[in-house]
Amino acid sequence: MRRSIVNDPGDLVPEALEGLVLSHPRLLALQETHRLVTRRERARDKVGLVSGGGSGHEPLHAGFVGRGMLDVAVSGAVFASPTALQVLEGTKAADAGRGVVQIVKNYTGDVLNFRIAGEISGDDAIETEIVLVDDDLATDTGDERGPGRRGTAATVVVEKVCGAAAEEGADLQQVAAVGRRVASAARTMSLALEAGTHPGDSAPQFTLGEDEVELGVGIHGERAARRVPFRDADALTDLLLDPLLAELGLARGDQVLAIVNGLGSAYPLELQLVARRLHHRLADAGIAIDRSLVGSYVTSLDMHGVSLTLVPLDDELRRLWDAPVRTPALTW
Amino acid sequence: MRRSIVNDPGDLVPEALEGLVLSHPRLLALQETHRLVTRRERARDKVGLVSGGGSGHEPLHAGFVGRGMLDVAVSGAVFASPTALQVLEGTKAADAGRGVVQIVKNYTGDVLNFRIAGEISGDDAIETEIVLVDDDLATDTGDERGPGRRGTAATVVVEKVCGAAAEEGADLQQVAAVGRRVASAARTMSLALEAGTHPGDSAPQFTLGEDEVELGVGIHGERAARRVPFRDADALTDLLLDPLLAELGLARGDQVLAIVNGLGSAYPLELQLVARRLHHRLADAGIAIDRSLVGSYVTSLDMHGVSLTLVPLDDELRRLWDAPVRTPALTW
Amino acid sequence: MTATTPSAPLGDDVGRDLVRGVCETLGAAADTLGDLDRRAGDGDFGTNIRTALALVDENIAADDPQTYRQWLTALFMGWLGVGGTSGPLFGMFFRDLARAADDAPPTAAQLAEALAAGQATVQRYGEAEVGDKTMIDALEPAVTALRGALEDGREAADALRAAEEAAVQGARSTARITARRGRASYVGDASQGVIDPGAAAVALVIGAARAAVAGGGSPDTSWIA
Amino acid sequence: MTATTPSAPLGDDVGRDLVRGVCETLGAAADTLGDLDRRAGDGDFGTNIRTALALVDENIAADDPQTYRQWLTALFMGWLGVGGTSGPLFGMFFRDLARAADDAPPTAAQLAEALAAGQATVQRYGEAEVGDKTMIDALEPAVTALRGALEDGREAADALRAAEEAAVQGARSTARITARRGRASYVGDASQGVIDPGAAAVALVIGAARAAVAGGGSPDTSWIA
Ligand SMILES: Nc1ncnc2c1ncn2[C@@H]1O[C@H](COP(=O)(O)OP(=O)(O)O)[C@@H](O)[C@H]1O
Ligand SMILES: Nc1ncnc2c1ncn2[C@@H]1O[C@H](COP(=O)(O)OP(=O)(O)O)[C@@H](O)[C@H]1O
Ligand SMILES: [Mg+2]
Ligand SMILES: [Mg+2]
Ligand SMILES: [Mg+2]
Ligand SMILES: [Mg+2]
Repeated sequence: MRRSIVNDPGDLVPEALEGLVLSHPRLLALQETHRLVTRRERARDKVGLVSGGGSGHEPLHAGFVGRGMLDVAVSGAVFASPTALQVLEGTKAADAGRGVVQIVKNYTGDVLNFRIAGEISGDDAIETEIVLVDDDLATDTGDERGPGRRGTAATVVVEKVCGAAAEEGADLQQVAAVGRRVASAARTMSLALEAGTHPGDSAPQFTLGEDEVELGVGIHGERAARRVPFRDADALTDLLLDPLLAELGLARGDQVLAIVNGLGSAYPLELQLVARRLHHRLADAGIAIDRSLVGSYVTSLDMHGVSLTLVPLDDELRRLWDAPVRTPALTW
Repeated sequence: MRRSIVNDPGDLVPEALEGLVLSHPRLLALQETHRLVTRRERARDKVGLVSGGGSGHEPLHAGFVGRGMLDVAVSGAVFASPTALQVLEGTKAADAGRGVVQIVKNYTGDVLNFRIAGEISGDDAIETEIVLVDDDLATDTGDERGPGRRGTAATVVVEKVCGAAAEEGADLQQVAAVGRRVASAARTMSLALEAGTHPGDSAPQFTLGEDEVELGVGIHGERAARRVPFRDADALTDLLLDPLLAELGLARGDQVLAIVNGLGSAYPLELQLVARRLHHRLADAGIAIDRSLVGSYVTSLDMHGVSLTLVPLDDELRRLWDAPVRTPALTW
Repeated sequence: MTATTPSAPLGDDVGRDLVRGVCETLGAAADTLGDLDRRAGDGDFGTNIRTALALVDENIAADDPQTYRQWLTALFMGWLGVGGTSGPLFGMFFRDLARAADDAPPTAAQLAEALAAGQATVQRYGEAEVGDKTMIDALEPAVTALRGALEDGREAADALRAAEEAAVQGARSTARITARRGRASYVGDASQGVIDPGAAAVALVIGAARAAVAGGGSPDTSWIA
Repeated sequence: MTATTPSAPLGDDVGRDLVRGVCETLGAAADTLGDLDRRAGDGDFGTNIRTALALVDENIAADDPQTYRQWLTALFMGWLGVGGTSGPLFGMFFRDLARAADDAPPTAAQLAEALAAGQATVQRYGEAEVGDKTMIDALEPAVTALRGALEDGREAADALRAAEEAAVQGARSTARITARRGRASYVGDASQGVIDPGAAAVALVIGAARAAVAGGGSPDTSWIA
């Protein structure tokens, strides 16, 4: 039996956004009608950054609104894309006269609504560029005509580096280009020991046997292609890391940014074990983990699982990653 | 059935500490023998700050080691005090010649071992002061001779303001005094919808009926004195808030620091709902939430629950709270 | 009934009448269309329609539209405020209708080209072809019939009647198709025998356009079930 | 066997012999004592003893103690590295023994005062009284007996033998008590009939001290079960 701390589940998203903004009164403002979370002080004379998608992935996206990262986050219902109108209003709100980069996780509904909003915002003479995040290696079918890889935790990196580039004064094309560079280089693998539960529901989205692990799980409670036997923390980490290393073809001396991301109810001790194994493995391979995040950044309600994201780093990306940021979920 | 991402549960704490320190190479260092997490660059010419206790409460305490907060965190096994010897070594490691403040949550074992370590560190001519944190209103029996209130989430505030005072150059007595001021003023109430599970175990520490909420739960999986009927997020928040307001006797125009703290697997949407209700209620009462934290800071493994901490604020505490801090779990 | 040539602007109130007609017709059919989506989809189409129409009403109340484009803008912006696939696709479809002319009412020829543009937009975004059991199965024959009728020199209302008939025909034909696009594709053969609700909705929209141009005669909905 | 007066320093090797004796005796009894804690406690006392002894061994190997205080320091620091309640309490108790004299071996009188100081320290931290079914039930009578015997002018080994007997007596008496302190207090009347393992351990420690001073004769452990 699962339960949630929730009022009317239908009010969850607007109420939660209100709670977030009330908790960060100096950083954030709320536009209720279209469920936009914006910076309290709108940025001037820089490329605007809007992102968004379904709710249930907190702190993504609204938790990354602030100086050095997003200007606006647009929230749909739990696991459902915001509407084109919401994204349109979010895009307008993000515009400071130098165009808007839309950061979109690769899901049919999100892509549709962001593309439409981008097209329509042209009516208001706002230039837009879409950066599509599609880092989920588990959905890499190689099929050119398929929906492509899903977007997951690499979104945080894309939002961070685009935010820094915009803050530095880069133009629309440059901001989009650096975001696309990250998106095309980043890969993520995820696994879950237990699915998340929709707020108000009493059962998780799927159930696993005592000996089963869902490998390649998505962040909407989609079932994964593979179930594998349960194993210890080191071996679970290897399940994520091996395909990533095979795919990225990293070589001795390379540097990466790594995200050890909890999917909801994984707790810090668990994430620290995964981080430890990751460090040992990459040290053995001569690959430097030059920057890393360990925490729950892109979640799936209270799913018990973890994802591993690797992004090859170069000097430009490292500089943009290190640039100051002040948001509810990421600050330095 | 519950499962954990864990290797040998007996190795959990040292492995997790290693993972934490590897993930923050510029901020932290590990002293393996006594399970101390210290700042990478030891602070000089300031009062030292050591804290610690059982593991399973992450990011407390090691996640708060860094500039502007703790010098050293000492980790016991899950839910078990570190030994006096560990605390002694931690106290020595925290000393920079101006004495050490030991921040201790009020549990028999922790108090015993910190007191002993304080007494023995006198052999090395280290002056120590203990600041006891005992904010858990649910354990306020009024019995002078009892064990007293437990220490919970107010620890974060004590560590933060003591850290800032020490960084400002305050002396041993001053740092201890400001910590004690916070500890004596802060109160916390907690509830759980589901108990945490020991790493490696397959069942939570206690089970609740579908309609039950554990009110006044501790952070070690202790059962609470009261079970109350399950209700919605607003009403759950009121369960925590009403006794806090009654106890603190806040008046219109007062200012508080509030912590909405997840106990492990509560997810951001849930915490944001609690924060929202808290803001509404205090706004109605004319009490300003001048500063707040919303997140999982003092946990009980993967317990599904939330705690609410209120600390009356004055100018000195606000200044110390706002002072810069850079630790894995708190940075501004 | 007003008789107009392809190159004569439609009546001054055609925008208002078209939008009101679409809203009334779809509103009346929402439950039925929702049922179809329940039988061969995920069941939210009825709710999506109601949400869209409520937003359209709000837009009309807030913006007090006067011109054809203003009326159609209230309509398309309402649909863009809706989730699911139908929201953005109908929204973009109506947006193309709104762009049929500048502020004046469009001519019948402009309306036909706008419908064709709308079809292209829906296909650009939705990537559906005729036979995929989507709104395209009603839209494509309607556009073809309208263009053909206008080329044949038939007057606007008459040409739109032909388009309506083709759309209804197309929509009804979807009952024989197993869906390949949209949510209905997930239910496989269970979609057999069920008319695609989006296609039916398109037929009602064309019917409402015909009624607006012809000055009356609500579209028949008895064939939907 | 060496005969010493209360004011004459005990033998040069008393520190080494005492520490070695404590380690051997407690090591041999660890399983039995752990069993007692299992029956009326939380069962970790045996493990705690083994952990402590391993740390004491490490300290001895690392520090190569020479003086009485160095030997006792290796002992008390080892115990302070152990969890549970016994770790810190025995640690602080042995620390007071270590402080019996400066670097030279203590006199019997100093040892008696150190034992009394240790008892006071254990009570200061543990807040237990005689009758609470803790190590105090063995320690208090041992200290009283030792002081009394020394006051009566009995020689050191003899006085310690009296202390040992009193400690064993006290430890055995705990079987009749329902615990009020420590983990055993949680099990209520189930602790009836079970000797308190901490009290038994104290009796063995006093016995080891007697053996060290008397120059031989391992403490009897047959009464523990
Ligand atoms: N890719 C597509 N192209 C064109 N029309 C589509 C497409 N997908 C769905 N539709 C139309 O949308 C209708 C369903 O709308 P709705 O129920 O609101 O969306 P969803 O399928 O997302 O639940 C279908 O009956 C179909 O006509
Ligand atoms: N408050 C106390 N004062 C004195 N001795 C105590 C106290 N609590 C426990 N003890 C002693 O410690 C022994 C148990 O030690 P151990 O099992 O290591 O600790 P714990 O009780 O924490 O599990 C008991 O048999 C008792 O003699
Ligand atoms: Mg549908
Ligand atoms: Mg749908
Ligand atoms: Mg015990
Ligand atoms: Mg114990």
